[in-house]
Amino acid sequence: MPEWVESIIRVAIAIGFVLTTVLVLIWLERKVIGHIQQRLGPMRTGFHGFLQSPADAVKLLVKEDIIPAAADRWAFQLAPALVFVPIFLTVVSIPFTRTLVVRNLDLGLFYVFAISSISIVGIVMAGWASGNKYALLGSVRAGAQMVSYEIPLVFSILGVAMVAGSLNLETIVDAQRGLWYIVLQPVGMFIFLVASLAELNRTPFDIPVAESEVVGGPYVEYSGIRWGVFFLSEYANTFIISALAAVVFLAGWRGPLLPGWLWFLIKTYAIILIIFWFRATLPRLRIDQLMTFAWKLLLPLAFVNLLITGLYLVYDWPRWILFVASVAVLAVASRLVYVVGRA
Amino acid sequence: MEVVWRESPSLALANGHGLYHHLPGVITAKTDYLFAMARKSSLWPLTFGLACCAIEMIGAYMAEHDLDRFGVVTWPSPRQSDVMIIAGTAVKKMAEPIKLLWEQMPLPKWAIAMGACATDGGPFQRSYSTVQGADQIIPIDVYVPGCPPRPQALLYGIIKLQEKIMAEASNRKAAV
Amino acid sequence: MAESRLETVDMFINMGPQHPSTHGVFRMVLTIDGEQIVDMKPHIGYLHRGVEKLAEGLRYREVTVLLDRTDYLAALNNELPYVMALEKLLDVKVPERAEYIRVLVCELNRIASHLMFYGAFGADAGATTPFMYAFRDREEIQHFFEAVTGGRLMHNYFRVGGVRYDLPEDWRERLTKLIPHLRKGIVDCERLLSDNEIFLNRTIGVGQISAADAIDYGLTGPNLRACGVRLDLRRDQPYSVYPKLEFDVPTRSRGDCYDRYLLRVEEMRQSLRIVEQCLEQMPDGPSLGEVPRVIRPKEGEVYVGTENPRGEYGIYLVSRGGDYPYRVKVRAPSFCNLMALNEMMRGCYIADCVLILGSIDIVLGEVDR
Amino acid sequence: MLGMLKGLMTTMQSHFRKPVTIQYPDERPDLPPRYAGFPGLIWDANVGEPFCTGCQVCARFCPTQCIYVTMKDNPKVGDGTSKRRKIVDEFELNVSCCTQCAVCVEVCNFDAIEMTHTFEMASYSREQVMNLQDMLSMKEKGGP
Repeated sequence: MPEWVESIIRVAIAIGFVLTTVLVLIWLERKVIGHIQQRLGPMRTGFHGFLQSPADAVKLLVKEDIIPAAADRWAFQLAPALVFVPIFLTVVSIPFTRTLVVRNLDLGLFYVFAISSISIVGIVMAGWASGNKYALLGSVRAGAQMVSYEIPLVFSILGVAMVAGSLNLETIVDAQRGLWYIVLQPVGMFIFLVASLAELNRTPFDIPVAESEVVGGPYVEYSGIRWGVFFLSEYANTFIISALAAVVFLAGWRGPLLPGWLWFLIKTYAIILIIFWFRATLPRLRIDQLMTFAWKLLLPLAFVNLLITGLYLVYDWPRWILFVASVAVLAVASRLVYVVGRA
Repeated sequence: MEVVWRESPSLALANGHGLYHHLPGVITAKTDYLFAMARKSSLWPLTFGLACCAIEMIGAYMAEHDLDRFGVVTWPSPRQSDVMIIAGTAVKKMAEPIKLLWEQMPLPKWAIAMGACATDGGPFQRSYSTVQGADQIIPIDVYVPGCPPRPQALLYGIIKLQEKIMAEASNRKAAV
Repeated sequence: MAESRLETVDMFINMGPQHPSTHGVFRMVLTIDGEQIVDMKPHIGYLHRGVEKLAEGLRYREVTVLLDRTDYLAALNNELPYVMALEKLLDVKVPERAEYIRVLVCELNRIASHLMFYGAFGADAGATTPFMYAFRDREEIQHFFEAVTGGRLMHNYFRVGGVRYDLPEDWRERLTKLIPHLRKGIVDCERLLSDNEIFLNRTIGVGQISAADAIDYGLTGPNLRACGVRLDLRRDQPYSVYPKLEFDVPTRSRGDCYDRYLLRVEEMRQSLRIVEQCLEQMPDGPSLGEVPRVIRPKEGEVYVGTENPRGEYGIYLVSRGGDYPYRVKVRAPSFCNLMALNEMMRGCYIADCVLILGSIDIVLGEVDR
Repeated sequence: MLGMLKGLMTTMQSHFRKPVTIQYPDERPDLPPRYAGFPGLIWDANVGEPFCTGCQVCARFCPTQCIYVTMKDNPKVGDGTSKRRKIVDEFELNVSCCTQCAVCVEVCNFDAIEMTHTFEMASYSREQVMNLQDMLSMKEKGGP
């Protein structure tokens, strides 16, 4: 088989997998949040509502597609694609197992962050093109939020790259033989999760799409499948960020007994469930508090983490020192959350 | 009681353009059925309460009745919703916004009038400022009487609406 | 080179009448500078149903049907001042058991109303689960109401000279089951929000109003008590059997969103205390006194104000003889509380304005009537 | 952070509690005897006619005027089987504007009308008028 045919097959499988995952995730979220709220979630479409998300998808497909008169036609139509494509491009370099990967890039980590931050353009475009004030407000919020959180996100992952000595995701997983990086880099993991929640527009950082404030933010004027694409990319993004966290901090497919892909899925879904759990519990921050949190707390914290990791590498400290130092930093930071937040 | 319904004009419109007329009848009938199944299982109402009935409508979304079981979840924007549940009194000042919201919803769309006020004025029938029934403003598919109807009554109304959606699909199938 | 100056223009945002967090059909026209609110103009009247005018065309007995629907979250609390006013006009004596039943259901309704506030406030703050938990407990109260009055939301239960039905036979079992359930529910609610740092950051110091301003604007109820003014008609203008019952009137000092929220949670506890006392002290006897079959009060006018979950709900009733009331004027607490909205909102963020509106807990049915 | 953890623990705990949902079309709600659904007429089984004499008190006192009643001479009076001299001829209830306030039950002098447990009255048309037969069968429709 020529190489290009193989690549196409791999890409098709990866995209198909992500699309199915998204359908499962939407169903899972409704079920999990339902049970947290002591109700049942979808029950009547298929067994325990299993066909709920396919039904939603088909319905959105055959729904009328409205382009408002006040909208900028071109930008309005282009925006969903601009959100959707980068997210699927990132799938390319996520290793599910050592062999189950579309293309193992040497700069895999760099590639993922570089590509996924493009999607913000689509969101801002959607908000601006809609010709709606709520959409505009939402997209301005989204822009501000994504730009600020991109920085701590990248810095948090830099510590891992330093310890592993590579940006290749496969090498990073291999380097976690015996010891997962969640132990060596708890601060990194914490910042990564918090910042990625903000990247994903999820509670408690769902400010751009806040239902009770800006009525769905940038997507307020979208209907039918165009809106469905936004919805889909949001969940695809959730999956990819969780998968990335599983690869970088939880040693991806590594684990005893069970096959690699299963370990990978278990770890990914554990992180996804935590995200759902947060969503069902926490209220939302205000935009200025969000900025304060990013610039005054997360960013310095990421720098401290980098500093400690650097010292550890330069002076060749034993591993436990890195662990203890990181935990100490986290403890101080958790106190600071309160102090800085009130300021 | 005799059951009479009129086909939702919105549905006819939504199916009446594009490829639909060029496909053989067998295929359209099958797809109609599939689409109707999908539509009835994911009726997304607009977050929109007018008066007292809104409380019972909210109650229907909550844990004890859980409309989510039917795939019904609310969306704040009319662009993403399929059903408008008019829960409460539509007064004359509100009539214009209701109409606007209805027109902003994409096809196919349905409307449920919940409560006596939305059905035909109810306790405020003789008032100078209310619209005597929401069907004076927009076409209503299912009327749920009661003042206010208990959440289960609304659930029954939604089941009725699902039946209607399926019946419309099979009516068309019979016509083919 | 001439410096190009960017011109900034204030943006107008129209919030409502259909907006997920305007608690009904309320419309605010916000003038915003970035995310900050420069000015706010409220528009009401989207639920003006002409209750007061309609009441003039109904017999005395039927008016409660309409009053139920003014403040639809606390229907029983609205019936109370009306029947009390009518009793004053007719000089009817109410049996003690009836008074206790009234207080019992009114306090339960207060809890139901505050639970609704709690849920909606949580939803405004962006948390979805409080709403579900609040309604889980509210539903239990409604089951009790169903057994007592026959209605879930609209009761039409109070009558001149007493209440319509006596309590059902199994009310003690139902109530003894309900009280611990509610107690646990309130603890759940508190654990979810009251200490949450995000919630604290969102609400403390937001929408602050001083006690003097609050009095000037005519605020009543929890909104006033949150500013530190200890005014509760149940205690200061005692009516019904409240003097015989023991309860505290909680106050807070800051007068911001958080205080208004905490105060209502505390009030739920106090109401539960009253309910428990009613359960213990419930006397035997008739539940409906001697009432003339045809209600035809003598000429006169009377004002009765009672403590609604939202503040002072007053009925001004004028009779010119005959079967129909000449005038039924409602003093609506939400309407008066809404006056202070502009004062609270100036200078805050859009996200705050949603919270502030939620925290003063308006019911549009009563604002517009 | 502690406050947030408290909240997280609360939601986690309730995740493992039993859902409180009543699955409505499959499970019926447990309605207390006093629950006021829509009104229905009561059948006097001893005589074989409704209790209602068509006296129109309910029609007069109904706040929304959704009741229409007429009376006629009772044919059974002649043969001595019934003591009611007048009996209901037509009874119409406009369901769509009934407010379930139970004023009609309260004012009825013959205890001929009561609030049944029927609440499933959703329909596709606005004019939903119950005639005498419907009113008499309300009770069977929705339970006691």
